[in-house]
Amino acid sequence: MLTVNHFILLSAILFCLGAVGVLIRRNPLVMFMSIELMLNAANLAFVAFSRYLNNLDGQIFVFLILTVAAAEVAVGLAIIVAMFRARENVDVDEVNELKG
Amino acid sequence: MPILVPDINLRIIAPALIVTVTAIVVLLGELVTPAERKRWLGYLSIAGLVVAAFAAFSLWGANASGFSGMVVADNFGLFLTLTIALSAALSILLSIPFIHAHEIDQGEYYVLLLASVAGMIVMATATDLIVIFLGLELLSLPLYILAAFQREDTRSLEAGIKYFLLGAFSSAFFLYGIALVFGATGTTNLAKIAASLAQSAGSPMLSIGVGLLMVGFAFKVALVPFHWWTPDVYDGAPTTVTAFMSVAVKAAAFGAFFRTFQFALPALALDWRAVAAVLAVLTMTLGNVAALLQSNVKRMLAYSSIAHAGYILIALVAMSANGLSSALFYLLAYTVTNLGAFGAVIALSDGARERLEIKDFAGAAREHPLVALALTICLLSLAGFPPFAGFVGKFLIFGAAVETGWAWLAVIGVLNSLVSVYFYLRPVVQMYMSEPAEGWSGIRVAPLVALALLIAVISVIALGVFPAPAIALAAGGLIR
Amino acid sequence: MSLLVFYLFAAIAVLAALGMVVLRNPVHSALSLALVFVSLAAMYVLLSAPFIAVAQVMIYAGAILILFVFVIMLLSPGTDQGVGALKAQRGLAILFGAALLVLLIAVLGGAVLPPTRGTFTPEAIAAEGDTQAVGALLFTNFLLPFEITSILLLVAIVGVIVLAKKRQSISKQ
Amino acid sequence: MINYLWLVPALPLAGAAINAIFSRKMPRWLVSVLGVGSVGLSFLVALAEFFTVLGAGAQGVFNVSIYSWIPVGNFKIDVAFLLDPLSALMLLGVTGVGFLIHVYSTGYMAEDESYGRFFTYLNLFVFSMLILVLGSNYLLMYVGWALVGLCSYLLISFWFTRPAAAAAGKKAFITTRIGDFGFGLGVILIFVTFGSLNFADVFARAPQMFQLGAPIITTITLLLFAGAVGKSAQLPLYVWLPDAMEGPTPVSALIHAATMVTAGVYMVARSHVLFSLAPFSSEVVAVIGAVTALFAATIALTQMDLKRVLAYSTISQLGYMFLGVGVAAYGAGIFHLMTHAFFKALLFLAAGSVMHAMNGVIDMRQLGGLRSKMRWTYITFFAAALAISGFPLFSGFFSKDEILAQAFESGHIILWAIGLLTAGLTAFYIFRAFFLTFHTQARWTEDEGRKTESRHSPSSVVGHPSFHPHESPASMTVPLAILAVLAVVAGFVGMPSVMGPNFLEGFFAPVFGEAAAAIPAGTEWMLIGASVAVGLIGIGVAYWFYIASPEIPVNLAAQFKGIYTLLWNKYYVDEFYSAVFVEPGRRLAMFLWQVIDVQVIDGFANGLGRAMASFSGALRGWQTGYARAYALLMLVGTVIVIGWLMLR
Repeated sequence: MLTVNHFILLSAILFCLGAVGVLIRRNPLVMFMSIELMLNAANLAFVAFSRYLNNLDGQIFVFLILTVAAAEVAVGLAIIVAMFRARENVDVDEVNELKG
Repeated sequence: MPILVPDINLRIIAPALIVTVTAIVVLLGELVTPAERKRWLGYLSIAGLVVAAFAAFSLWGANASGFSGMVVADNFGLFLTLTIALSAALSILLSIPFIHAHEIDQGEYYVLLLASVAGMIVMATATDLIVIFLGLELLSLPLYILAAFQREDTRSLEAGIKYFLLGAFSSAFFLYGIALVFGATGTTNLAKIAASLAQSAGSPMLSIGVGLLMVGFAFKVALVPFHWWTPDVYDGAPTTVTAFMSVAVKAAAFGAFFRTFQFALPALALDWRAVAAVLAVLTMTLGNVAALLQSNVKRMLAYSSIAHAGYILIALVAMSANGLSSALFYLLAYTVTNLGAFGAVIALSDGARERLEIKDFAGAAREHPLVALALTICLLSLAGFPPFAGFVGKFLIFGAAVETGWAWLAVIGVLNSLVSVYFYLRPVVQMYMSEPAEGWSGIRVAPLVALALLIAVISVIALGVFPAPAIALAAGGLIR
Repeated sequence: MSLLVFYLFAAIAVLAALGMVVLRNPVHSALSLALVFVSLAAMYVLLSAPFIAVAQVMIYAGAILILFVFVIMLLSPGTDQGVGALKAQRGLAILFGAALLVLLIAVLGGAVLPPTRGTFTPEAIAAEGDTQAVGALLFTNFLLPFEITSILLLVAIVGVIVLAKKRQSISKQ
Repeated sequence: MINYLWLVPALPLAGAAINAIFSRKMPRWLVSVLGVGSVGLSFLVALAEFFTVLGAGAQGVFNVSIYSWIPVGNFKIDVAFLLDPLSALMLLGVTGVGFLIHVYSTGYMAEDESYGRFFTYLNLFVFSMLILVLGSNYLLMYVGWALVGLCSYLLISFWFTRPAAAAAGKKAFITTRIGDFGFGLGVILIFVTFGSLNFADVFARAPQMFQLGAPIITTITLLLFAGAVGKSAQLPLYVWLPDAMEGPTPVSALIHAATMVTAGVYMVARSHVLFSLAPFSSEVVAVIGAVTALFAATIALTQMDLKRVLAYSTISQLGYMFLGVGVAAYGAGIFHLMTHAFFKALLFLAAGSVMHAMNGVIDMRQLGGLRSKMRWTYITFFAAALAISGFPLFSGFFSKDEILAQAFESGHIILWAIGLLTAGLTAFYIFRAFFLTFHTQARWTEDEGRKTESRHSPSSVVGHPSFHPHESPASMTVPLAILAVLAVVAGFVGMPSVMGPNFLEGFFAPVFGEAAAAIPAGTEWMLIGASVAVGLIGIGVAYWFYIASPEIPVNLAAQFKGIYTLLWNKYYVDEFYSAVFVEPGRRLAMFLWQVIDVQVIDGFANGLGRAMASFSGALRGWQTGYARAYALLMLVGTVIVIGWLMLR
């Protein structure tokens, strides 16, 4: 019997994988992809709750979040490209002029 | 099939709407404005903010809710709206000469700033977690770009990319928290969450959701240990952007923070108040102590803004009507004070060459006595020195904590503000008690900067000496 | 049957996600992510949300990921080499990622949904039509969030232009 | 007249504001007129208010609300002034002595380039002090309390080009903030306990709500006293005051002798209702006061810097005041506060006059024989020295005697004995300073003046390349003369019952209640006799060693250690101590100063600063600049937060 818990556990696993991905990758593009994975995990949770609560709101949220993610990706990639243009390098560990 | 009619009530979102429309008008205006007239776009933006502020005033006491319970126009939200509009207007006054001097005077600067303001107003007046999330994103995205606005400067870009990556990271946590709260209560509407929790006890899933929400808010208002981005981003971003986000983001995010936790989650107060109290202690202490050794004014003010978030969090822990109004007052006081401080820092810069090291301020009092005086007043106010705005704010917050049995938190707050005096006075010592550094001659303070500074300093003094009207306004902040 | 489908796609999703995190080459990561997106779309179908499933494929796999791949191609970054400056980062990241996972599993594994249920049972949605139901809600109760996202998209466009276009004041010099 | 009370603080504030903004564009005379005039007018208004209170007799307590300051819910704090005999007298002292010192400053600071800044700070200080004194609630008092600290800091480091001045300012600020923390906590606790910060409410409720010796009242009073210890430079937080002498001398006189440092005494007296309910706290106040008095007096014996002698003397005299208020002799404490304001301000101003004449030299080893060069300074210093020594019928005689008598009468025999011993030491060290400065042969020459690094305003070094001791201008000597008259006669307002009517006791009745039963005449005379005798012995010993037979200590020193004879030619004062106290005594005094004062207490303050700095450095170490590290730390925080929330 498929229950809501199956889906939430999957979403939890994906969420944590995404979080770890952000932490261990040095390429901002992959870090950002990991963040997208975390958002997707949240989406899965929303849809699962929506289904088992018989409450369509969750699906609407996912639709809205898709849009937000799109906007975020556009902005994020623009910043990453601008940074690449300025320093010909996309290793976030090299970006640490500001500290202390 | 029935005809569905959405619950449209434009009046209650009028302030945000006016700001958005202004942003679009400025965006279109950018196309037809020649390079040497870009400042008019700034004036236009300020005009839009003033109109939005009037709209907010006209809604005072309306206490109306709209868009199927998504937003509300209560005095709490309106007070924050006014604070945000004020901070934006003052920031733009500072920005007009600043972005010209730094050759980044594009109309999009104002568009992004106004869009961010719209997001802040949405966030401060939202009564649904999903709208709060959207407000958060709408305020954040423009700020990511504004932080990186000086594209040619690697520091600005670094600020942008750090802010963006960490901001998106924290947004994911926040969103996951919303999802869990949705699962645990079946709704994202704050009132319905409160109603649901009034009937049944919370579940572990809800606790985790609440924890993640707290992480999201903590990131935005820069609470330890979610504050790491703050010093770096404040340092690297254009100074006017730093000034703007140091105050306005706090106002918006704290608004939603209070609304969510105090209004929707009082049933779980036993749990989150303890966490918040610990975060407040960590935040105040770390912010103040880390600021002690900073040699750069922007970084120092960044750590100071962290510390101030800690003070405001005390008001949330107090979880009372007085706590709420004290937080509002504090946010207003902090807004004018911090903008005054940043305004003075900008006023002391030499065209595109900024003076950001504390030692650069040496002897400023001799060359620019009034700017030095203004900076001194603002720093003293930040330190909670009487009789300025910051003192009254701290008094109100600590008083609210004491009233509700959190005296020990107030004690730590007092201790912290004593420590803070030390670093706030360092620039003052430099300005008044050092021989002037070279290169002061011939620097003139831009009239708009002087105007912003004047407004800020008068407010700082007025809020300190005659705080009663502002306290009365803040006290009307009914949460819905 | 549905349980089998779930486990199949769950396995794909987890493995692909893992692949995205560990594969050195960004392009491989992006392709793994595409696989996660598609398997999630399958999950949405399982959850009686075909509209979201389609949107997921179209927006995430079709638009967002393509953008990622474009940028990867544009920047042609190398693969991640070594642990970099932060020696303990990887170990600690995995440790605390695991801790978070343990916490989440401990709670979510046995989570019970509240008794209050809405009216949108899978049957009701099927009767009305998924897209109609979502659309109707989107333009009534969720009109305001919907409009906010439109502003958000506008802001994103403006932001990207700002970061990409040539500056007038610079060409002036 | 009560309706014009607000003018008293408003006038100096206006002076400060105008000078702050416009002083650079104004001629010097206008700055002076504004600076001095505002305080002068303020003094006149204060005088009128004083007579209003005096005329009202037992009804002389006025609560003047200016406006509602911080109203929150049903709790509100007004900007309100409390005018009663206590504050009226303080008003007179602050504005009166303040005015004289302002006048003096026009001469003393005449050549300083930051003339306008000086008067801005000085006026601001007077304003702050008046708020402290007039405030009718603890919050307003705290405002004044914090502001006077700020002004003190600004004025100590006024000559910031000297590192010592900047360091001293910092030290003063940090040390007093420690005390302020206690005061702040006390205010919070008062608010928690009484639900109000108004003096009237708190003092009305305290006796109803609490028994004698209630722990909460004891805690509150001890916290308040911690603030007083910092502000009034008592053990162990006194270290900042001697260093504060780096500021211009008028500042030393105004802030670090006559007014600000007495704020702690005023606060304890103002809170006497609370202290009366807390016998333990009062005991602590009295003991700390007495011990500080003795301790600081012994240190004063070894000091060579004239201003430092006066600084330790101030600490010692403040100890007397606390001894007074600690044994519930509130009127006596305030009485001594008043007389001390006159004679100590006078001593400082006279010392400043010497510095002015000697081009900044203040080391007594380089002074001497100035009697004939500076007639007015000499005479006025002499009057003040007699006053502080408790010479019969001089002001210090009456006030010190009253404190000692009350201490004795209340059964604190040991504290009385300490006070008596201190009186003898006081007489000795002040006359030692007097003789070394004005009598004995001159130990300065033209050449020495050039070599000496100026301790006066750095700008004046250029102006006076050579040593020409001269009497100071009238703007400086006239205030000296006025203060000298006050230092001589002020004591007669509070004569002991055996000698005449005690006007002050009746005056303070509306505040402190009716005076305790008079001390039996026999005891009274005995006590008077004892203090007079001790004072005269101190003066006599000083005279004997420095004037009558200066060769005695020389011989003694030679006898004890022949090698000292050579050194003696250079520093005969140091050797004199070896002779008189014979090594152990001298060592004790030096030990007190060098080990306890310089190492333990300074070390603690510095150590605290260093600890904070290294803590700060450690925190900065976490701010690595790596976005990924930040993300990791955020994840750690998240795990902790949700783990905690879950496990509860």
